[in-house]
Amino acid sequence: GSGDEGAETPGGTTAESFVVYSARDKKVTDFVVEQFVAKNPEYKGKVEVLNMGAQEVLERTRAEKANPQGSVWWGGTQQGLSTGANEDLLEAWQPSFAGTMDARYKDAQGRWFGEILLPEVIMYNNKAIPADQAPKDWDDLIAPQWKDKVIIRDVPASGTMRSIYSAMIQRLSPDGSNPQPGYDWLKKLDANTVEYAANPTDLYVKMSREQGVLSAWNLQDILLQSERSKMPFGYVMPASGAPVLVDGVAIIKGGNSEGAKKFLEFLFDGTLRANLAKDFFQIPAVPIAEQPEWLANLGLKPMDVDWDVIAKNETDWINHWNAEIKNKG
Amino acid sequence: MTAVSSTVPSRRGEWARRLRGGASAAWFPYLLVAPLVLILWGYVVQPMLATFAESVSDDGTANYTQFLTSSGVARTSLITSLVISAASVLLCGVVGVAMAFLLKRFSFAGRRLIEAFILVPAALPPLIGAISFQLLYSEIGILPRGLQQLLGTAQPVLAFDGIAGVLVVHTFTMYPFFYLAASAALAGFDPSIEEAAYNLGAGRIRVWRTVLLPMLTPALVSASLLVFMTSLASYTAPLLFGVDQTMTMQIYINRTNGDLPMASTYAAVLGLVSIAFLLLMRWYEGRRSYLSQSKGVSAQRREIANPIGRWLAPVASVLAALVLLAPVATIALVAFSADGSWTTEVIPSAYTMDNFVTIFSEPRAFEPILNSLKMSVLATAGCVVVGVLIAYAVRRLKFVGRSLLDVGVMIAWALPGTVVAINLISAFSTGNGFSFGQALIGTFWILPLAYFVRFLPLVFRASSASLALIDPSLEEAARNLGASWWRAFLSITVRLMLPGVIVGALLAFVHGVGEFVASVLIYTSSTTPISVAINNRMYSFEIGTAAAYGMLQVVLIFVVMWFSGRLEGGGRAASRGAEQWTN
Amino acid sequence: MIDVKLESVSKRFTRSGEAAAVDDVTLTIAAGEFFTLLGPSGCGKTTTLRMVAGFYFPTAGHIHFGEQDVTRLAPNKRDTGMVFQNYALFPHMSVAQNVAYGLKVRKVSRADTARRVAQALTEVHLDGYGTRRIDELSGGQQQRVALARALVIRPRTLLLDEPLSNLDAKLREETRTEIRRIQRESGTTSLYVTHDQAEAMAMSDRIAVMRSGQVQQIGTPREVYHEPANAFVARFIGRSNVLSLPVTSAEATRVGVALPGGGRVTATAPDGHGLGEGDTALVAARPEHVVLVSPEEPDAIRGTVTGVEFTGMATHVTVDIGAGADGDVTVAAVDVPDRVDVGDRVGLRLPAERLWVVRP
Amino acid sequence: MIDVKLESVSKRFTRSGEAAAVDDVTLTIAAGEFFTLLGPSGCGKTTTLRMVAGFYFPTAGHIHFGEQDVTRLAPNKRDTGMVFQNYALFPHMSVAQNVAYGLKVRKVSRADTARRVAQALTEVHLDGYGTRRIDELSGGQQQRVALARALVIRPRTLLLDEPLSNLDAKLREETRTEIRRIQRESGTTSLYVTHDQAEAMAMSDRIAVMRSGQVQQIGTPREVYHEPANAFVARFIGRSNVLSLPVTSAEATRVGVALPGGGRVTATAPDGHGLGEGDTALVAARPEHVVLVSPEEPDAIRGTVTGVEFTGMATHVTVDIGAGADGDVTVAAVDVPDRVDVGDRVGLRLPAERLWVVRP
Ligand SMILES: Nc1ncnc2c1ncn2[C@@H]1O[C@H](COP(=O)(O)OP(=O)(O)OP(=O)(O)O)[C@@H](O)[C@H]1O
Ligand SMILES: Nc1ncnc2c1ncn2[C@@H]1O[C@H](COP(=O)(O)OP(=O)(O)OP(=O)(O)O)[C@@H](O)[C@H]1O
Ligand SMILES: [Mg+2]
Ligand SMILES: [Mg+2]
Repeated sequence: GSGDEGAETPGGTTAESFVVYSARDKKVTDFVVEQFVAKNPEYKGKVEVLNMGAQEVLERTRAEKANPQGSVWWGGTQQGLSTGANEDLLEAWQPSFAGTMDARYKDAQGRWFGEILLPEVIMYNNKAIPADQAPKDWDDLIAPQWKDKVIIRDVPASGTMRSIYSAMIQRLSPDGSNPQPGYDWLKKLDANTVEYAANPTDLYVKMSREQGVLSAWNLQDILLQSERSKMPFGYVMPASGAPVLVDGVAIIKGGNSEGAKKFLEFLFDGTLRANLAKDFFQIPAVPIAEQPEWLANLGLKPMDVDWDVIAKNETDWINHWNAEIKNKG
Repeated sequence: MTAVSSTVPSRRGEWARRLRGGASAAWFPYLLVAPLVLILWGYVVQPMLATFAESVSDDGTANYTQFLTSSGVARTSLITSLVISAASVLLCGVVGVAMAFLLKRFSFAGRRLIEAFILVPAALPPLIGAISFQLLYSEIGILPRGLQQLLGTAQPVLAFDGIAGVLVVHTFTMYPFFYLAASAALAGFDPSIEEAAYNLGAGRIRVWRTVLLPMLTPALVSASLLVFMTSLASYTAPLLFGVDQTMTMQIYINRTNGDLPMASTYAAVLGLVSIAFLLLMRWYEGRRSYLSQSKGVSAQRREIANPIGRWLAPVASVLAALVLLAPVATIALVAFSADGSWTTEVIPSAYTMDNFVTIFSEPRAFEPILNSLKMSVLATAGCVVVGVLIAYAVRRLKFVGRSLLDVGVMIAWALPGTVVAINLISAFSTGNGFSFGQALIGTFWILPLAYFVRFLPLVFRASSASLALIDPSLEEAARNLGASWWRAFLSITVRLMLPGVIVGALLAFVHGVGEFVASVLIYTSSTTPISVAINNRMYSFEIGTAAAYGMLQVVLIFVVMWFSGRLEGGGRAASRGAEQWTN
Repeated sequence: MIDVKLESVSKRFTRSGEAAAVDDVTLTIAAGEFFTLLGPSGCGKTTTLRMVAGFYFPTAGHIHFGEQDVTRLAPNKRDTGMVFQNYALFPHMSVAQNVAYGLKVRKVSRADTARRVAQALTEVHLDGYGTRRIDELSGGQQQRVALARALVIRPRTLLLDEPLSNLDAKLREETRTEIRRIQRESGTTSLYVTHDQAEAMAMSDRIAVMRSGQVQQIGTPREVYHEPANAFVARFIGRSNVLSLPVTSAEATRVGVALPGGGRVTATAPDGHGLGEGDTALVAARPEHVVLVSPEEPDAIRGTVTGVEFTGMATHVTVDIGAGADGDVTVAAVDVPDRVDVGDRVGLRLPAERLWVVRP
Repeated sequence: MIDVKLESVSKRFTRSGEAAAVDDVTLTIAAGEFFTLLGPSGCGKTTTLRMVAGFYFPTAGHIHFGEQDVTRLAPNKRDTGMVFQNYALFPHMSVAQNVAYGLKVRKVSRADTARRVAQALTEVHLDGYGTRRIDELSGGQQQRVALARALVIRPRTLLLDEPLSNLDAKLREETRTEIRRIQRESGTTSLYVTHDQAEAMAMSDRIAVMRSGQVQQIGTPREVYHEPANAFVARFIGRSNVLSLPVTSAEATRVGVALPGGGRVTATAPDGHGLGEGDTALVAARPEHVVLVSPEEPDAIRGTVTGVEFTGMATHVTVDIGAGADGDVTVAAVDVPDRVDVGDRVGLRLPAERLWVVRP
């Protein structure tokens, strides 16, 4: 209920400075901004990064619609970005890197672009389970032997988990018309689940302290945790494939789009991407020249997921799971 | 009744006379309240109405009918939330009042220190605080695991989970509402009333039940309101303990689902429930008077002979303090333990200073702390000025719409922080009259403003409770001696309210320093508060450094508590209760 | 010169079904006058005082200070000094700070304040108590602080609500002399409430006797005492024996009545008493005027002693004179024959020149 | 039978440099006795009462109830009913609930409670006020509630701290009769504090006069009034004229003194007064015994009237008798010659049989 006279307010577009709303780790943003400024000295001190959760980026962008404060939305799920796009929060454009990007990873109208790919894999505690005994595929997770060994980051409030669970349903019903087999599968998973974790941190703590030893989680974080924080985590690329989520970037309508465009162009710079892949285990959504070792050996097997079907049904499915399946298996 | 009507003078004469009434005139309350109402309307009520409007935007009241159907999530959530809130009020009441009794009625070595510690649980940083509870009491917690090892059982012992876990967290973090309110009231209590009850043969317990507790009603009502509303709007605890059928969880889930009208519906219902509870409490409190009618000022000296009491009190207080400090100790453990060194062990196996080195070696490490300090102090100052005035207006002045004013203030506390922040953004993303035509979004001022709106109820409630125990004839005496209303208000009424005001200000300050959910939506890089800084660490699972940051926050709050304890100690009338219980 | 004027002032508390606490009271107090409100507990004295001070607004009627209508004037603009019945001392200030408050408000210089506070404390016999906390004082000491606080500002109007009730007789007397001295010296108009009738008699220029919110009589102490307007006033002020006696003769200001013992006396009656032969007159006699005589004395009223009460200065003897009259008669005598005891038969004589016919 | 015994009880507040509030007080009160503490404001009466009630512990000394040492017994186990000087009513309860509190504690049945509460309220003239809130009562009404609350439980010991100070004379008299009746009927031992000396005289079996925490004299009202132990008691109880006069002759219980006017009288003296010729004796005379005579009368003490005070029952005339003596003499007279006015020369006669030599 506001914005009567907002058109005249200059807002944040004065000079060239711009604000980035980022759901990326602060280490990543600091690193990237440093490089960006080094390359574009005129932006020294003009790039402001605010770190927050992906959901909060959406909330904030939405709330500020009348007078946008941010220029770049850096880090968000496909669903989140689509929501933003549909609410007319994002600016459509055609960057130079768009051409090399798989159409699945970007918005058709150019309102958002995938930055990194997040394969969702099976995570296990490698102190508790030897690598050879870890489950090999999704269906292994529902085996009775893992009763009370699984910990799941609670689903409804997590974009990642919603995608994984929806993918599990859609896997068994390609057109999404009959979710029942998927529900049954999730019910069995629920039976094996000892606890739902409140947030990623909670998940890591509970995994490391062995309240449960198995989970489904994204590859990047598993690698980061085990390498950086010395967590006892290992991963298994599921035999039937990993749902690959796209995590993207966008330009916020009404912000400083000039600086924002420059920044995004830089974000897809080849060397930068290589560095990010090496140091932060990011899988870029665009092809890059030099892949670090881990990426080259990854053997990523994407699961064939129809995100359109999921987008149509996700709310219903997850609501059903929340009401009828969770803690009832 | 037959009103005696005198000759009606001319209209002008009548007005002139009315205007001359000054602070005791009928129009005075409106004059005093008008700016407050404007502030509330602009900053609180209008945005809340927007929420309501949104909740009925899509399909009318259909969203609301969901709360009436017995099977739906909506209704279960509502009931779960209500149960949790009611239980939290009870538990916090018991713990808080008991602590107040121990610490304010007995004096023993170290009492001061414990008093300074006692607010720390309320000051636990979000997320890291909640996690510390998990590390303590949940299935992976130190306590259950320790017991498991001790007793050699297969499963962790006494692990809290679900609603029980939520209640534990609520009790720990919210009992200070009761503790502070009750101790301020106990200190200002007319001791002769208690003596009269003993004299009539009532035993200690009976005196508590029939005289002290009822006389503490304003304080307890104030604390109950705050605890009830906080529990209702509590998010992290249900999240961590996996109780997802609560109102706040549903708000979050619906927002994630993109069902904004439904989320607003939940928020509106939350508000309505809180208002209903508020009105109920107002009615309950209003039934009786709590103002001592004693002549003169009673001697504060009371003496106890009971040696058990003398020994029991310190022992019990120290035990309680240990339990209360356990979460802080847990954070300290994490802060000093090496990353990855603590997995299945009961307590960490390796210790290090690295986490502190990490934060201090950062160039702008202290900035978030200073930011939080600055913004909280600003907001608290605003809360004190406005809160005290509203408390006075609502309690002492007679005017139409007193209850509405009360509700208007409290509503900001009843709603989840996210909702408040989003409302503020909508209200101030462009300039309007309340911001002097400035767009506050993206400026420094939006954060203190948000804190002000959110924490005003804390100061208001605490002040109001202490005002209920102050004899209005003291202010009359001052006016009679020639003091203007302002002077009498400041030098007498506010001075006597001070214990309550300090309590409110402390609560506001502490909550300001810890505020996260609203801050994260409106902060800018130059106003990054400490909570966001901690959260950024948590986000990248640098739990050690996050805990180290958390420790800094705890220390900051502890220092403030210590000094405010001093401050209060200076105000003799207020806190001289305890010393005199021992001869 | 009229200084304070109450014009048909009424005050009704919202409690439904209650009579007005103050009911159509009209009073005028001259400048410098010492005016006392007397009346039974709960008759509306405090309420009246509070309206004059400005803490209550009259439900009806007007209050004037001199020419100015102050009915709704703010209390701090009235320049009244009030001693509250419950003291209303500031608990967070020391004794001296309490007393100094009004001076500070008036921006009296620091040195002057100190001097005047010290003097005021001396006046109420509290020298040396300046640094005490209020709760370290006895009840009477607190009352004296309240008094000093009101006196020290030398207000235009003093409002004293039982300011001496918790003091001992000795101190009360000294203090009332002090109050009167200050009041006379500074020509302060004073409105005084007391329960002590001797005090009211001794201090007041005029007295208003109230009952259930209404004024019964206004007059000088002697008028109120010796010429009570009605039986209530007669009974209320001092101890009075009010007897209903048959009228035997009636003149303009004298009424003859028949005594129970058989005698006949002529009592003074107010103008327009309207009594005639055969009516019953209410005749008031003060105990100190009733004389205890031998029951054998002719025309004496005979009765049985039902109570003997030693009050120091006098001894009160209560005598039951039988069903025919209103019951008991009290005799106050400085020197009571030691043999008088409960149960004794005694005779009483009523002195004609001290009998007063009162309205019912 | 001794019911309450205070043995060398002292109470010292921690304030440094202060004298003890109660200093080595020893008293015994018999069962059923009505015992009054009298003394100037701040002399330690309330403190003594509070020690008996158990709210203060004596700094030294012991308190016994019968055989039991209660010095440190909890207040609720003492079965005392106290009327607090400041009332200490429960503001969150109605009038009736206040009065019923002690009965509820004693588990009196509901019906009985209702009956007794109603009766107690009637005794203090508050019928119909049961449902009122405390803050809707006048000061005197509050005091009566406090009184009813203490009386209704019929305690073993009644402690009354100025329970009638805010009541008008009429009501005070009625209420004190009521208190005495209840006290006699139930044989309650009572410890009473009052500032009203007439009240103390009228009600008490025995009186203890205190000063600065110390007991000056204990005795029946007549003893204290007519045979004061020292000048302080003489001056404090009632109005007394204490003159220092030269001794002209001395016997065991009689001392002759020279009057300022030239005459000579013989006054009663206490045993072992130790006075001899040439010493100065303090001689006390009550105003009501001093007779106002013409200044021409031989041997009259001559002086100038400095004050005339009408108190209703009597008129007090203060006469300055010159530098030679202690200053003023007060005469109380029921019928003062109307011509006596300030400045008049008058004569005084002291009646030998009413003079009493007191210790300094
Ligand atoms: N809490 C206290 N701290 C220090 N001194 C005190 C305290 N209470 C009373 N006193 C002092 O002790 C003395 C006795 O007080 P107490 O209340 O017993 O007097 P009292 O005889 O009841 O007087 P009053 O007739 O005025 O009520 C007084 O001088 C008083 O100032
Ligand atoms: N706030 C109130 N609400 C309702 N009734 C009240 C209130 N205050 C006083 N009254 C009633 O008004 C009447 C007059 O009260 P007021 O205090 O003027 O009496 P008072 O003459 O001062 O008596 P006292 O001598 O006992 O102090 C009393 O009957 C009292 O009960
Ligand atoms: Mg009164
Ligand atoms: Mg006292």
